[in-house]
Amino acid sequence: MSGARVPVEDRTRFLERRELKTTRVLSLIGLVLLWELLARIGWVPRLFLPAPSSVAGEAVEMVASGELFRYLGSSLLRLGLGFALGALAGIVIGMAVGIASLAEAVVMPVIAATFPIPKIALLPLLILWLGIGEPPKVAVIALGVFFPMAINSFTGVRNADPLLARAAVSFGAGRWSVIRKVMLPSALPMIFAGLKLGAGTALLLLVAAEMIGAESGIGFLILHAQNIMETTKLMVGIVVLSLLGILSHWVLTRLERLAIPWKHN
Amino acid sequence: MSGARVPVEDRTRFLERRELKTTRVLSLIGLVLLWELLARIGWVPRLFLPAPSSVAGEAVEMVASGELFRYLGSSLLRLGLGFALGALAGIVIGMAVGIASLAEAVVMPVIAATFPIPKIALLPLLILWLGIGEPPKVAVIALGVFFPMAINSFTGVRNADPLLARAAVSFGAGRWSVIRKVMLPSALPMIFAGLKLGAGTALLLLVAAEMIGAESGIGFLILHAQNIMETTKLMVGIVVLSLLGILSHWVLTRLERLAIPWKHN
Amino acid sequence: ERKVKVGVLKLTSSAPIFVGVEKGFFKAFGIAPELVFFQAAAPIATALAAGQIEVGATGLTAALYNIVLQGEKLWIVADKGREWPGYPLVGIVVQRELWDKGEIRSVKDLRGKRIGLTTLGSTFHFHLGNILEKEGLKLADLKVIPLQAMPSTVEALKGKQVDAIMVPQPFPGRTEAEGFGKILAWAGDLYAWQIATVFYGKGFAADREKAVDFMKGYVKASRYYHDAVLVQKDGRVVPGRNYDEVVQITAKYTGARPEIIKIGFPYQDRNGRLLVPDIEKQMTWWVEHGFMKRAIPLKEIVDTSFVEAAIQAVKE
Amino acid sequence: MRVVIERLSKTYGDRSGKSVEALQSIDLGVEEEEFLAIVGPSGCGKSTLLNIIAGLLAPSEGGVFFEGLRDGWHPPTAMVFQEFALFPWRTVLGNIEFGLEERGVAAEERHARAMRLVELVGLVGFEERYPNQLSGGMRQRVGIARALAVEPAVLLMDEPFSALDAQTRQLLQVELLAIWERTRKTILYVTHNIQEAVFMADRVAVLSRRPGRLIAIVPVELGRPRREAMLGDARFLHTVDLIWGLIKADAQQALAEGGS
Amino acid sequence: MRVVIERLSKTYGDRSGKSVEALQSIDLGVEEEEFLAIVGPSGCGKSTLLNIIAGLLAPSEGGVFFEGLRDGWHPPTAMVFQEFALFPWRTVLGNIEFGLEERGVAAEERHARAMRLVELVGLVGFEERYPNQLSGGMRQRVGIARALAVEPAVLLMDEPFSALDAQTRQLLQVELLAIWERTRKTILYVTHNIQEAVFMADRVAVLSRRPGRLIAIVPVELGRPRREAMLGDARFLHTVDLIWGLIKADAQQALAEGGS
Ligand SMILES: Nc1ncnc2c1ncn2[C@@H]1O[C@H](COP(=O)(O)OP(=O)(O)OP(=O)(O)O)[C@@H](O)[C@H]1O
Ligand SMILES: Nc1ncnc2c1ncn2[C@@H]1O[C@H](COP(=O)(O)OP(=O)(O)OP(=O)(O)O)[C@@H](O)[C@H]1O
Ligand SMILES: [Mg+2]
Ligand SMILES: [Mg+2]
Repeated sequence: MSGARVPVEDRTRFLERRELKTTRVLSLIGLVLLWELLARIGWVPRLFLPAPSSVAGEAVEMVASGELFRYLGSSLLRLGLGFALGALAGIVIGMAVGIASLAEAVVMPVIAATFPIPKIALLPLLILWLGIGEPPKVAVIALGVFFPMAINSFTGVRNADPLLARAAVSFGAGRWSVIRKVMLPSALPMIFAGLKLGAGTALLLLVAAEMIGAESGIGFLILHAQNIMETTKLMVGIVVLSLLGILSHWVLTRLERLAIPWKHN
Repeated sequence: MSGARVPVEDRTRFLERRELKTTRVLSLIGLVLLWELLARIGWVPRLFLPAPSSVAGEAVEMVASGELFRYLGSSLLRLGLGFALGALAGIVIGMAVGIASLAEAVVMPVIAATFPIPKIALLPLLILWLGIGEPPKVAVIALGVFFPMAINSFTGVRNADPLLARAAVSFGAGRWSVIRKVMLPSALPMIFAGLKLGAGTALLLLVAAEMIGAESGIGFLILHAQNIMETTKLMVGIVVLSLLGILSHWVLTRLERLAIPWKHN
Repeated sequence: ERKVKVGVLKLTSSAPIFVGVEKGFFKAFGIAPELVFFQAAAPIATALAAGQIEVGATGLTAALYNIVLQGEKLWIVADKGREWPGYPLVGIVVQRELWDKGEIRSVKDLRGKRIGLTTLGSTFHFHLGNILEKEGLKLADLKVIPLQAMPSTVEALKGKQVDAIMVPQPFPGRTEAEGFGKILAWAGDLYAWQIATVFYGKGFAADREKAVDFMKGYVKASRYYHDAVLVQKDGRVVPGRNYDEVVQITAKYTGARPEIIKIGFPYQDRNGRLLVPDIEKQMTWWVEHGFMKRAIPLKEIVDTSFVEAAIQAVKE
Repeated sequence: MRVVIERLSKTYGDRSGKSVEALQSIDLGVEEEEFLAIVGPSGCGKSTLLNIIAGLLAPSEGGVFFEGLRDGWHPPTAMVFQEFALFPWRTVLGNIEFGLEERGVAAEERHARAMRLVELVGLVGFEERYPNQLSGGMRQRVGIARALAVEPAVLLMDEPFSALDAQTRQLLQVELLAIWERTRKTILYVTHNIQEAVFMADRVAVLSRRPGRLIAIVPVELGRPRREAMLGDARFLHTVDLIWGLIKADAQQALAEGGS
Repeated sequence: MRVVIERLSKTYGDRSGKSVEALQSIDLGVEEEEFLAIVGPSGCGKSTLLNIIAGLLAPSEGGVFFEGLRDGWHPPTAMVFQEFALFPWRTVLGNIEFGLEERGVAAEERHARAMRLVELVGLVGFEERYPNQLSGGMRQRVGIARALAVEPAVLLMDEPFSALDAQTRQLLQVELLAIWERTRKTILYVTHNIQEAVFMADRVAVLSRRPGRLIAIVPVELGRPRREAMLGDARFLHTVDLIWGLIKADAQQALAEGGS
């Protein structure tokens, strides 16, 4: 027998997914170190990018004075409510539009037309209709969350395997059953992508939301700090947003795993 | 033979997709009529929501004077470039992160952390690093497009059928081939959802992008009209954004159909 | 010709600069200003600190002082707008209904009310505080609600979300015209102060000759502007010889309609001189109210030598 | 319940204008309580036919009628799909329970019935597995169990045992016949195994190559219940040969000409 | 090229801790140019075994070796997947060309070779169709053509003809044997049809019910080329009976015990 004896190796290893939890943490630590470095070598003036160490100092002060928690409290409420409303509306409308051609023809052009309207141009109308209390703030966030949710849910439903929908119908499933038992689970990965985008967008829009008559909140903190050029405070606000971003991403990734067990075993 | 003679009907008809082109157009006309009505009955003040008729008048004037086309021209360049850069970066990084666990562990936390940073808080750094010409404007748009693209591409790759990836590997496909020939086509529906979101976001961010050093552009028009309280001009700007939104959505839907022929026959 | 990048807002308040460019006053001194337009005041200060522009012309806000406090040098060198008695610029507008009911007829009546303005730490905020103090009130005696943008602020008054607002022209007039607002007072009548100035970046200020030459053009433009649109007789503006020209130049640069521009030009010193003591007072006030950590010695932020040198050099 | 197929044709359209004629003017009556097997070359339209009967596809011409439908529940059919069509997000048990859920069967009874079927198809121990954790044959058995669970008036089976080994297949054939003899439902059974068709069915419908036309309906003259021994019966062999002869020429031509 | 399987075991893990032992200590050498059939009950690990040999799955213990690998191209295997695993975004032709692309075959030759295979599997006229426009059997034939196209040193076939009607199946069996006799590649052929296994193979490996163990390797004492007439040959029938006997008890037990 000529030729060599070659062991067969699993060539799909590169498709495997590992968790690499420490790498994740290291990556964030690296980010902070990079930032500190940038600040230290004086490449960027303190005014534009205060060092993490000084931001941390400011944050400690703001925690000690209770200011930060007060701000966080009022923002979390707005974020939570806005996110929930926007996500729910986005999923419901996105899925409806995905399944019904008529709904699609009526709603999609409206979505495409209203999506690009800048939030700040809407503020006067929101004030007129919703006042300057919590409702317009929640509305700004909900609006922002709505679009990615709707478009992703729509795409998810549209790309559900038609064979499975037909299988469901063959067993007597009506429109509603098909939506709940076929379209929804099929669309779940996209819905979760939408939720991740929505969570980021909600945080992003906190500043716009808290432009209206807010006296506290992380968005207010950022706006105010920027207005008076208190960059260290500004960075405290941004770091809080970032941490909330990481947190929400992590929570959604966990939830996704629970909600889609058939892909994660 | 007792019982009735019942014809079998296609019970999957509700799953069918019709085009309903006229409904689409009617929907938009309805939207404009609703707006006109709202303005006419005085539910919204003229000052903040001028009637479509007067907006149309102003638009005609701006077209006649060439102003609108000049604005459109400078914005389209920024939009196009920003969109292209952001989308490309989003697809490349999103897919890389989707396939390689290490990339995922390093990049995803950074994406989650930077996504919620409001663009206006970034303006100082952008000015410092990129100046006040076109680069920071393009960068603002590219940044906005990047996140939905990256998260959707990531999700698309993650949800590719592992059986097909394994089939490709069995025929000698390496990592790169698998990405191009399996992951990319699998992710296309999500990538297109990302592009639609990205297009909307790009338009949305035009205002933020043209805050600095812009002398023309639709975002500039909106901002400036708001500053000088020319609400009719402001609405012209918003209507242009809306039209661009509809146009881009339509173009992307067409492109999607061309790019995913196997789902549309 | 030496190029100078000048950051300005595309608003009537920048009219003197527009006049200087359009009439060739800068050019006469070998300066070619390159206007860079901004849609908000904050980025002008940032761009100046980042060295992206050399001269800035905008409102005097806490932000500017804080930039200097954080180590980026820039200089306040000339006047670019003041609140001045007889020149309606920023107005305090109350709800028509409250006025009619007699609930608010003077600044004193604002106690316990809700007042909307754009941002905390803005010129309006400072101004409101000072007016209140003059009337024996404190900021804490009423509720200040920041609404960021002018339209939002006006809309909040209309929607009765706030009892009064503090906004610049042309908004006060419009609220009256639409019938939901009543101008309680013009801020300038209650309290004169330095609202906007011209700034020099560190590098530009160091290039003394160029900086003075720029200022020469600016002084000339100021005088031209002042004589055309600011001269008053018996409390009314008497249009100067070049009134229409200045209106037209302003319209050209801002895109605003002439009738709106004519509602009023902001007052500014004929020679571009600063109200230096007021600047010190402002800093003290910001520090007191927590918007600045400490005051900056005047000589580290104000430099009147450019404008003085220019006034000397430019003959009438 | 009778299933009457009248002048049924189906042409698949295509955006690009190419179209495939899958079925051509099929006339066929399936009697009450009949076990009808359908055989025919690959691509002749067997799956298409079952899909139309199940109400999952609109015919181009003609139609299908149910005669003598008694109980109110719609649809009266259940289908074993050629591609299995399991719901990936449901466990084995969840898949089997699907049809029962749609019929509003209470949770407990659902579970009990599903468990009985899990046993029947030999999947005890895999109740909580998802389809992607099963082998091909195991998946197919879940599909069979799902259709049997609803006890439909008409059972449509599209190559239900194709992924099973000979032994399991034989066991399940016997089980299916036993169920059928007990419950006497109408069964339409697509298979590519002529022996199987003859062994199981009352009649065998033979389709031509695409576009599928009905070449013949061959009655099977074997008694019930069928037993393994009958596989050597002369009538059995004769019927198999007859059917084989019918499709042989047709199929050979099909392969030679390709899909043209 | 020889394929040597040594003490190969595979246990599928599961996050929830449940695990399934699919293969248990398999020792098997597949000779150069050998046609080896593998039979065994549903769920016994046949697909698992082929996947490991193809390098698509890591074994839990033991390993697989290629001996006497001559040409440089990796992988030396090509696989016909039980679930077809066609690329939905590629046409029939595109699917068949895939492996050739990966081997860097020039476009023209690729096309020519793919067209020849389209003809071989009887899909002329469907070259530009997407998989979702094909019938089950047509899809399976595309999968076969895709694997044949690369002319691998080792061909792994997982129930390649299961979705084909008897006639098409027979034609393709003959074609496969002809190709094998011409090119003399090593073939591992999983089937659930014992007759087919014996008719096609040099040896038949019989696996036990899950966890799959190698019960026996039965050599087939029939000459080459195989002809239809041999189906009546006493040696043929004897071998079939032998294998049938081997797995019968085992399989029956498997079904009775379910998956426990
Ligand atoms: N969705 C579709 N679009 C276009 N053509 C289709 C579609 N489905 C089936 N066809 C075509 O219709 C014909 C009949 O297909 P069908 O699936 O009914 O065949 P079949 O008899 O079930 O074959 P097999 O035994 O291979 O499963 C085939 O030629 C196929 O190409
Ligand atoms: N991805 C997986 N995760 C968990 N268990 C699996 C997985 N794939 C297969 N199994 C289990 O491994 C065993 C063997 O599966 P395999 O697919 O190899 O069987 P097979 O012999 O090909 O069966 P069939 O003839 O039904 O295709 C089965 O019990 C199956 O449940
Ligand atoms: Mg079929
Ligand atoms: Mg298998």
